This record gives sequence, C-alpha cells and structure tokens, in this order.
Amino acid sequence: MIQAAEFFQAPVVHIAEPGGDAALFEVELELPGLAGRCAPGQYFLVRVGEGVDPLLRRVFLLAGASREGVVLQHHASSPAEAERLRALLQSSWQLDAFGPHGTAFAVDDARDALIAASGVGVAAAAFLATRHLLAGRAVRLLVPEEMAEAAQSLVEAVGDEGILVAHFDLPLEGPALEARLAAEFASAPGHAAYAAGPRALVDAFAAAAARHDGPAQVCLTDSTISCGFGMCLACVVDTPAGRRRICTEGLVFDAAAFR
Amino acid sequence: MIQAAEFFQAPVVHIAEPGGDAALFEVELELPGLAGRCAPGQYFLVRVGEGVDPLLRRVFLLAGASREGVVLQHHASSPAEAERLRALLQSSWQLDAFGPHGTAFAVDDARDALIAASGVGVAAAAFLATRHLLAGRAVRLLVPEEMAEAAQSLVEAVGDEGILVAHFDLPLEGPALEARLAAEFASAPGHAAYAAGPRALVDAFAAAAARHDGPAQVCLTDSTISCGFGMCLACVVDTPAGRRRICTEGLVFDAAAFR
Amino acid sequence: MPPHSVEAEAPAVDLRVSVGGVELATPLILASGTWGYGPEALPYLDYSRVGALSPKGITRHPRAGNPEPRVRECNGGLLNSVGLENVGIEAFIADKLPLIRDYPTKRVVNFSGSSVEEFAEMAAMLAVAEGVDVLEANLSCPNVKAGGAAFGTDEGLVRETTAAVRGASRGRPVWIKLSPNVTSISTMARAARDTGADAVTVANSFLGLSFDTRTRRPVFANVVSGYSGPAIKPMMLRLVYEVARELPGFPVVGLGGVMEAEDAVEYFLAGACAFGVGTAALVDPRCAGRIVDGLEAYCRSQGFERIRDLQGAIVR
Amino acid sequence: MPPHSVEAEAPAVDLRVSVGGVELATPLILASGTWGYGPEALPYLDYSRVGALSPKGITRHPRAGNPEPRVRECNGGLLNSVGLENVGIEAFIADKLPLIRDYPTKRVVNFSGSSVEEFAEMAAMLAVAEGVDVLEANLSCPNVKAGGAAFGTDEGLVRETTAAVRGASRGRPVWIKLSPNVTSISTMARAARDTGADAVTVANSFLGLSFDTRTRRPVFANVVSGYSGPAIKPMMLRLVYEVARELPGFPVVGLGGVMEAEDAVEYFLAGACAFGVGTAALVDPRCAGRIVDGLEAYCRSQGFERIRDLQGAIVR
Ligand SMILES: Cc1cc2nc3c(=O)[nH]c(=O)nc-3n(C[C@H](O)[C@H](O)[C@H](O)COP(=O)(O)OP(=O)(O)OC[C@H]3O[C@@H](n4cnc5c(N)ncnc54)[C@H](O)[C@@H]3O)c2cc1C
Ligand SMILES: Cc1cc2nc3c(=O)[nH]c(=O)nc-3n(C[C@H](O)[C@H](O)[C@H](O)COP(=O)(O)OP(=O)(O)OC[C@H]3O[C@@H](n4cnc5c(N)ncnc54)[C@H](O)[C@@H]3O)c2cc1C
Ligand SMILES: Cc1cc2nc3c(=O)[nH]c(=O)nc-3n(C[C@H](O)[C@H](O)[C@H](O)COP(=O)(O)O)c2cc1C
Ligand SMILES: Cc1cc2nc3c(=O)[nH]c(=O)nc-3n(C[C@H](O)[C@H](O)[C@H](O)COP(=O)(O)O)c2cc1C
Ligand code: FES
Ligand code: FES
Repeated sequence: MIQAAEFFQAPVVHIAEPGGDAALFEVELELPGLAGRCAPGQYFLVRVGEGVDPLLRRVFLLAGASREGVVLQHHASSPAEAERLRALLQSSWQLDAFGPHGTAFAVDDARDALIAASGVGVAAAAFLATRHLLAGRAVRLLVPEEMAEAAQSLVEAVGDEGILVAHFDLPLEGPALEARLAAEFASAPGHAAYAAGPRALVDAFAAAAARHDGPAQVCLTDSTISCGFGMCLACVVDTPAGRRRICTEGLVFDAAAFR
Repeated sequence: MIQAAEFFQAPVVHIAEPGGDAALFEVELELPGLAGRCAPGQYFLVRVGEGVDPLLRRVFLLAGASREGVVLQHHASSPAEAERLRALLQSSWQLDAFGPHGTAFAVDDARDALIAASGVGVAAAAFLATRHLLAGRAVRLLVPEEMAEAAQSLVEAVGDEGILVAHFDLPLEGPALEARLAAEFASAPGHAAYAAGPRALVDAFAAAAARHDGPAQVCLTDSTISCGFGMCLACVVDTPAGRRRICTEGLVFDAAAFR
Repeated sequence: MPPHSVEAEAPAVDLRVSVGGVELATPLILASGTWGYGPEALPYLDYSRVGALSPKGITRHPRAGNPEPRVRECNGGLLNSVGLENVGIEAFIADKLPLIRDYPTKRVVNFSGSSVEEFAEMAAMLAVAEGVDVLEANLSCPNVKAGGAAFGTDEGLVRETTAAVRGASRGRPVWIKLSPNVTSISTMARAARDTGADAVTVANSFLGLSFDTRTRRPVFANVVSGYSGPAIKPMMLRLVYEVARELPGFPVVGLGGVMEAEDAVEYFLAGACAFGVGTAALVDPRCAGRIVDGLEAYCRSQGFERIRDLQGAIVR
Repeated sequence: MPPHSVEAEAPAVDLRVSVGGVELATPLILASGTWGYGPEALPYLDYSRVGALSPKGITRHPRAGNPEPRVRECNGGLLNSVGLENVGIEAFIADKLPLIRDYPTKRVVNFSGSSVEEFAEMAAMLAVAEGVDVLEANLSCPNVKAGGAAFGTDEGLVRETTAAVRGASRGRPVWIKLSPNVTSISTMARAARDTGADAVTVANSFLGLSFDTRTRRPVFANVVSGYSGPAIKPMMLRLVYEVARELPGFPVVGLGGVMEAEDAVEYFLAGACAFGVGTAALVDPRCAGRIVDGLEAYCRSQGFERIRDLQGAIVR
C-alpha cells in the first residue's frame, strides 16, 4: 500500500551510529502522529545541508516509528562521507524530509517470518520483525557476520523473545549465499519471506525463493537513487515484468520481479 | 610588529551574535597561551566547513584574547550568509584557523586614544581600547549609530570608566563624515588615532587626519580577501606609497598610506 | 493589460514573456529530462505558474539508455549518462502527449535525431501532433552517421538540421537547443537563426567525466557524460551573454544551474528572455513554484512591473 | 634507481615523472597565478616535494591588472579577474627569478603575449635567462592585435605562436597552455605538437561571469572572468582524456580543481603525466605536501612502485 508522502521540516532529535558498518548512521526525527502511515520498506528523501555539496537528497530508510517520530538509517558511500553528512545534520535544527515514500512490505503477520538483510537493510528488517513479533509470530533474521551485533542490539530494543538472529560469513555475490538461502527456505515452509539489502543479496534471495511456498518480497536498499520522485530515470532496472523505477515503484518488489 | 602566524586546529567554545549588524557573528576559540602574541588589528584565516562551498577561508578579526583563547568576529556578505556559516561552525568540533595574521596596530598607550570604527571594525576597536584603558589612558570610541549599542556592550565587558562611546548618524561615503572626524581630531590634539572599518571610513579618517599631530593608523576590515597568504594578488590596493597586498602587508597601515 | 491584483498595496507583476512569438504565462521552463514526461511532477507544482514543460527528450525509436550507474554528484554539479532512455516518438505521441495536452502550460517537445533526415522525419510527426506548442531540436546529441560528434558542434550541421526541422515543422515554432561545448556559441546561434530557428536554448549539459579511484574504472559505461547543475552556472551565463550581445533581439532561453530566483535574474541580466530549470528538479520539484514566487518578489523590490523588462537590464 | 627508503616495510614509491624529457622529482606542479612568484609560498611547503613551480604569469610590460573586486566564489568554483597583474618580464628576470633559482624544483615560467611577435620576443628573453627550466606560453589570454580573442581558440594562431616560441627558445622545453573554451581540444593540442611543443598544459580557466542581482551590475569590471576550482574538474578531465586518446604518447599536464590526492589520480587515469594545482593553494597552501603524501599512500595501497605507471592505468 503506497502511503501519500509529504514534505516535512522535522527537528533532529538524535544522531547515532548503529555499528557493524562505519558508513551507516541513524537519525531520529520528531514527527509526531506519523507512525500509522509508516511501514517497513519505506524511506524518506532527506536534504542534507542547504548547499550544493551534497546536492541531491539522500535515501534514509525507515528503521522504526513511534508516537513521537521516526527512526531512519542512511548508508553513505564511505565512512568519511558518513562523517561529513553527520556533521551537516548536527548543524541543522530541522531537516527537509520527504516521506514515508515508496512501496512497503506487505506484512503477512499470520505467518512466522524469515528475513535476510545486509547493510542498511538490517534496519528495515528490524522494523519488519517488530510487526511479526507484535502478532506473536516467530522471526528468523539472517544477516552477514559483521552486522550480527548491530542486528542483535536493534532487536533487543524491540524485546527479542520470538526472534533468532543468525549470521552468514559469505560474500553477497556468488552461488554460496544462494545455496545457504535455499537451505533456510527449506526449513521455513510457508513462512513470510523478506529480503532487504543490495542488489546481490536480492538476486540470490529471489533465486533461492523460486520454490518457496510462501510470500517472498525484496527491498532494494543500496540502489543509485537520484531524484527519488520518479522523474529522471536514473534508477531504472530491468525486471522480467519490464522496466521499473526503483525510487517510486520500489524500493519493495515481489521477489519474482528479480528472478 | 608581525607575529609569526600558525595553523591551529582550535575547538569552538562559543558562537554568538554581537548585535548591531545581522551579518556579524562572534566565535570564541580555545587557544591557550596565544594571548601574548595577539594584537589589535590582526586576524585569523578560518576554513568554514570542509566542502567546496564555502571554498576560500574567511577573515575573522581579533576582538579579544585571554589565557584560555581568542574571540574573533566575522562580517559575512549578508545575514543569510552569516546564518549559513554559523550553522557550519556549529557542526565542526575544531576549526582550521591560521593566525594571528597580518600587521597589528602599534599601540601608543602613553597617549589618550581617539578610535573611529564601523561594522566588524568595532570589535578591533574594542580590543584596542582595552590596551589604552589598561594603561590608564582615556578612550573616545566613535561608531555609527546602529553599532552604538554593540560597542557599549563590548566596552562594558572591559570595564568602561575611561571610555566614552559617541556615535554618528552619517553615511560613510561623502564629505559629512570627514568633516565630523576633522572636528574630533581638533578636540583630540596629540591623541593616538585609529580607524577600523570599510574603505570609505578609512579614506575619510585618513583625509581628516592630515593635520593631526599624533600617530594615526587604519585597519581595512572589509576588503575582498581571497587567499590571505599574499599569493593571488586579489587584495591589492593602490596607495601613495605604491601597490600593497592588504592581506599580508595590512590589514593595518599608517593613515598616510590612504591620503 | 496586466491582470489587476486584489492586494491593492502589492501591485501584481506581469509575469508573461514572449519567446519568439510564443507567449508564456511565466518565464520558467521545465527543462527536458529532469521532470519526466509531465505527470510525474504534477503533485509538486502548479502548472499554471509554469511557462512551458519540456518532457523527456525523445528519439526516433525507443531507447533503453545507458547501463547503471547513470548519475553521479561532483563538487556542486551533476554528471548524468542516462543515455536518452525514452519511449520513442510514436509511443510519446500516442501515450504521453495526451496526458499533458490539457495542462495549463505550453509544451516544448525536445527531440534528438541520429541524422539530419531523422530530425526532419521527427519534426514532421511533431508538426501535426495535437498539443505540441514548440519543437525543440536537441543538437547536443551525437550524430550517429557522422561518427558520433554532436550536431551542435558543427556549424554546417547546425544550418542543415535547423533548415530541415524548419522545413518539416509546418509553421510550428522551432527552438534549437545548442551544445555548450563549442569555441563560439554565437556562431552556432547565428547559424540556427539564419536557417529559420525562432529561438535558441542555451544550452545542454557540458561534457564531463569521472573515475572511481578505488576501482580505477570510469564511473559511467560511456565514460563521457553530461555535466549540469549549480557548478556550470557561471559558464552558461557567459554563453547566454555572448549570444545576446552578438545577436541582439534574437530570443535566447538560458539555463544551467538555476536553483533559486536570484539565479534566474542573472540569466535575464545576461540577456535571456526566459530560463530553464533542470537539475534543481531532482533536489526539490517544488522549486518551480518557489522560483516564480521569488522572481515576483524580486521584481516588486526592484520596481519592475513587467518581468520581461528585466531582460538585459544591466546597470553599467 | 629510486632512492632507497629507510622504512623497510613501506617500500618507497618512485615519485619521479618525465614531461617531454623534463625530469620532475614529483608529478605536482604549482599552477601559475595562485602561488605568487614562489617566495610567498615558501613557509607552507617543501619545494623538494614539488615537481615544478609556475610563478605568476608575466607579460611583456608590467600590468596593474583589473580593478577590484578580482575574485568571487560561486557554487564550488572560483571566478577570477585579476587581469594578469605582474611586474613585467624585465623585472621578473631581474628581481624575481634570482629569488627562486636555487629552489630544489623546476621553474616553468608562464608568459602571455598580446601578439605572436611579442610571444616570440618574450620567449627569446626567457631562453637565455638563468634558472628558467621550461617556457610555458599561456595561449588563454586575449590577442590584443586581433580584437582580443584568445590565441588558444584559433588553430592557426596556435600553430603560429607555438612555432614562434619554439623558434626563439634556443632548445629550452616549450609547453603550450591551452584554452579550454574550444570545440575540439585535441585539434589545438595537435596544432601545438606539430609545431614544436614538448607538452601541452590542459588547461587555463573556463570563461564565466556573474551578476550582483542587488545592484544589477556585473561582479567584475571586465564582465567576463576565468572560472576555476573543484567545479571545473569533470570538464577538464574530459579534455585531458580526449587529448591523451587522440595524441597517444604526447605529454599532457592536466589541471583543474585538484584539491586532494584522489583528484590527481583521476588526471593520471585520464592520461596526464603530471598535474597542476591552482585554486587549492588559496584554500590551504599546505595542500601541495598533503597531495604528494596522499599520492604516495595511494600508490602503495594499489601496488604501484612508480607513480608514472598510474598514467592511463584505467581498468576496462
Ligand atoms: C553534451 C551532451 C549532453 C547530454 N546530456 C544528456 C542528458 O542530460 N540526458 C540524457 O539522457 N542524455 C544526455 N546525453 C546523452 C546523449 O544524448 C545520449 O547518450 C546520446 O544520444 C547517446 O550517445 P552516447 O555516446 O551516450 O551513446 P549511447 O547512449 O551508449 O547510445 C548507444 C548508441 O545508440 C545510438 N544513438 C546514440 N544517440 C542516438 C540518437 N540520438 N538517436 C538514435 N540512436 C542513437 C548510437 O549508435 C550510440 O552509439 C548527452 C550527450 C551529450 C554529448
Ligand atoms: C580564459 C581566460 C582565463 C584567464 N585566467 C586568468 C587568470 O586565471 N588570472 C589572471 O590574472 N588573468 C586571467 N585571465 C585574464 C587575462 O589573462 C587578462 O585579463 C587578459 O590578459 C586581459 O584581458 P582582459 O579582457 O581581462 O582585459 P584587461 O585585463 O582589462 O586588460 C586591459 C587591456 O590590457 C591589454 N592586454 C590584455 N591582455 C594583455 C596581454 N596579455 N599582454 C599585454 N597587454 C594585454 C589589452 O589592451 C586589454 O584590453 C584570463 C583570461 C581568459 C580569457
Ligand atoms: C538527468 C538529466 C537528464 C537530461 N535529459 C535531457 C534530455 O533528454 N534532452 C535534453 O535536451 N537535455 C537533457 N538534459 C539537459 C537539461 O535539459 C539541461 O539542458 C542541463 O541539464 C542544464 O540545465 P540544469 O543545470 O538546470 O540541469 C538532462 C539533464 C539531466 C541532469
Ligand atoms: C587567482 C588566479 C590567478 C591565475 N593566474 C594565471 C596566470 O597568471 N597565468 C595563467 O596561465 N593561468 C592563471 N590562472 C589559471 C590557473 O593557472 C589554472 O590554469 C586554472 O585556475 C585551473 O586550475 P585550478 O582549478 O587548480 O585553479 C590563475 C588562476 C587563478 C584562480
Ligand atoms: S531516481 Fe529519478 S526516477 Fe528514480
Ligand atoms: S588575498 Fe591573495 S594576495 Fe591577498
């Protein structure tokens, strides 16, 4: 379901480093009353600073939403870039943010969940996990080894009885991850399956989900988003179902779109 | 006397707005032990932010120096630009600052002082006034009307028995100011005379000082400084004594240089 | 007669401009390529405050465009190598044009041919398509037949292409969008004017490239890309200034790095009669409304009742 | 044999490069106009880590240059209209050259003539002046006799001027500094190469202008100025890339917007054999040392023992 996104001038409550990846950072924005309209897989387009460098908006993925506001995570191009953007955020009282934007995961919380995530995708996965946990379902969250600790702390913030964090020590490219994911699917029949991360993870997940008997969706978190408003065609990808603009027709797609 | 300037990474202690001119702002930097080397009329070349906009360093005039550090004032091109630079300063823990740079006023504190100042020049004037007050001399500080309040508060910070702030409500360009300054000189025979402000004030002061029987020096606070290191020739002015680079051979000159 | 404004004290500013006989409600033109085909930008702006919309540039046949990545920021500018992905002229006329025909603005259709003949063929199709107000030939694309050099960098080709488009346009206004990568922009503008152009758009993006120093590969598959945005404004202003000075009275649409109303004022002072906004859309599609409002406020503060009087209004 | 480094584990990188036979200790050249005549920069850098110094550009007679203001920042770039203020060639040779003759670097003397004859006359003087290692003719200045168009924008003039300077240089190396404001930079580079240039410097600043929208006046008295700094890097890289591709093996010194070591690496990948640093000096004259150190670290991390092997080392 696509929520009507809006432009907000949102005060910055807190800036933090979630850990696991020095290019990642987290921002809490004061946006009361928006939680109901925010769903996992969606994002905000944030203008960092008011100058010409950085120029374009940055994708800040939704990592959580509460009565007071939203928690977002951004994956910068490098740790140095993350530090630069963080410094600019510190100096702005209010952030020009457009969202909640893009398609969201259709959360089937009548099923247990299997979630694979990497990088900033782990934040979307944690948000997703809460929805299943609140419905009393079990969640298996699979992340790369270096993200395990960060995933654990995200999950602890949510109260983690029903959630199990497992990790893999495999490159995202190559057949090994696809095989590992296929094994995960085999031991999770009928589960609601989700993936959130860079294209390599999404491709491996979509391939492994071929014979899965439950819903399988993907969220492309590390694509090159330029305008984010569906106007410039910089984010277009080829899918079996035709050319899609990730920024407006995604970030969430059915896994079949990437088989 | 030209102090050997150095590059410092100086923590920002405090950022304030002195008032009187929305394009002015003040920064306190933690630079212990530098007070002895800082003299009125000198400045720091400060890199604001680390990006390409702003690109060149900005002139931050010395407004005071203590055991803990220095107080500097900057005159931005507009109130909006001042706000932009202030926000960038807030986000930097440490400032890349080069100074104390440029020539300084030769303070003749055996004489009472007559000081004319405008804009950011008022900060240099206050610093100068303290040197005369500490030597038990009287100081007459002449500023434009809109700066009177700011000058008063700067002076109060210094303990103001011996100092009288007078103000003029005249444009800096045109003969009226020169006439007023000539009258001031007439009633201040033998005083040490100083001016700090934009070129128009300096020219009027230099002309009025023609028949003054005491030392008269000027400090050009609003020139277009580009590199500040004497290399690019963007700040060159013609003076009767030949072409001078304001950034390294100034900001302080003998008043005769502008007659 | 300018529309009489309700707020008595703040006299309305007449925002209408004419570009070679084409009347625009305001001088702001949405540049081709950064506002989609038109509907994508609808939620973010009021088309009645937009002088004209240039949809995504079209080619004779559909193009998938270049591989990823297609955009890269660099020091206050934007490098793009989208590669003119578009639905092709047939699908544009059949599917896209009908969607924007009723927008309260003018439609300046930007098209790129891979040969002079193809430019003429496309012009003939656009000349009879309903809802096309202006034909804008993009001469800043490679001439495939002649080894790929851009049409806009060869004076003879500019004459030949303009004449061919003029000949096929059945009287519809023809604007020629020039390439900025030339020694003498006024020579190219004169060539276009003398072979029938009603105005020139100055200009398309500069050629630029960038390497990823980690992988030591070019950022883009095509290596060379188009450079636009704030970083190119001073150079584009100089190009507009030269054309306006060398061809007095000939209409110039100026664009390159317009983000705020003040940037647009500089293009007027340089001699442009209207201006385009491209890269700024990517930063904030609401910028169109903000810029026109800012221009209105600027005219009031400077005592201009008609915005067109700003054109070339340099104080010596 | 590269100088053996003391720290055994971190193998020293051989930073020497050759530009058309001129051996430089490192590939970094201090570009003309932003480092003064040389002594002004001494407190901020170690000249033994600088390949060459180009002092402020000189003209046949002293010039006071343009009125204030002479510099204006704009969106990540710098506009300058200093107007070639300089002491003139006689005073340069008599008073300035002696000060830098013993610096542990090469001296690339940049000079601008107002006619071909003047270029030749100046070249003859520099050919016999002690301490001049390279003559760099700045063709990006206006040809006063021929109405002020820059030498570097006319192929015939490039040939004539290069030949005249070559003829008068008594065998001293001649570099031709080209104008970037041209349709085909490789045509100009070929013209210089074929008439005796040992290398080309690509390039001088782009033409740009800016208006003060409050006063509606041009910022500079001369209206048009030179645009440099980070904002021009992608365009200059494209020019260097084109010259290196069209004239394989012909030495190119690339410059424009180099602020950090990574920027210099891009110029090497584009095909330059050395690079210049101009505007960055104004921001921080210590940048020269920082950039060379950064390049050394980059070569180590990428496994290059000799920096010259970086030239054109693109991974396809
Ligand atoms: C100065 C400049 C600015 C540019 N700005 C933009 C821009 O801002 N946005 C944008 O989308 N593109 C832009 N382009 C890209 C350019 O319009 C397309 O990329 C170009 O039309 C294809 O040229 P290419 O070298 O990129 O080859 P590709 O894009 O890789 O095209 C592949 C092949 O398609 C064929 N082809 C190329 N052009 C055409 C054509 N016009 N019609 C039919 N077939 C063609 C040729 O055989 C070409 O080799 C710009 C190009 C230049 C030179
Ligand atoms: C692309 C470009 C880049 C430039 N970059 C720089 C730069 O970065 N730094 C810098 O200092 N200048 C630079 N200049 C300025 C340029 O070199 C001088 O300004 C130029 O030489 C004078 O041309 P002008 O139009 O500015 O006239 P002015 O500077 O106003 O010169 C006044 C008059 O002096 C005479 N004159 C002009 N040039 C010469 C000459 N070379 N020798 C003798 N007499 C002359 C002419 O009669 C001219 O009309 C650049 C110019 C161009 C075109
Ligand atoms: C992403 C992108 C796509 C563009 N597509 C086109 C196009 O299809 N046709 C065209 O003539 N120009 C195209 N342009 C060039 C713009 O219309 C404009 O001429 C140029 O970017 C300079 O203006 P700006 O700085 O405001 O963007 C494109 C520019 C960008 C950034
Ligand atoms: C203030 C200033 C003065 C310059 N003076 C000269 C000059 O005298 N002669 C010359 O050939 N180039 C001159 N240039 C151009 C630079 O040498 C260089 O070619 C250009 O600025 C691009 O490099 P950059 O981006 O590193 O500055 C000057 C540039 C600046 C900014
Ligand atoms: S990023 Fe511009 S269309 Fe998706
Ligand atoms: S500002 Fe560069 S020499 Fe003074």
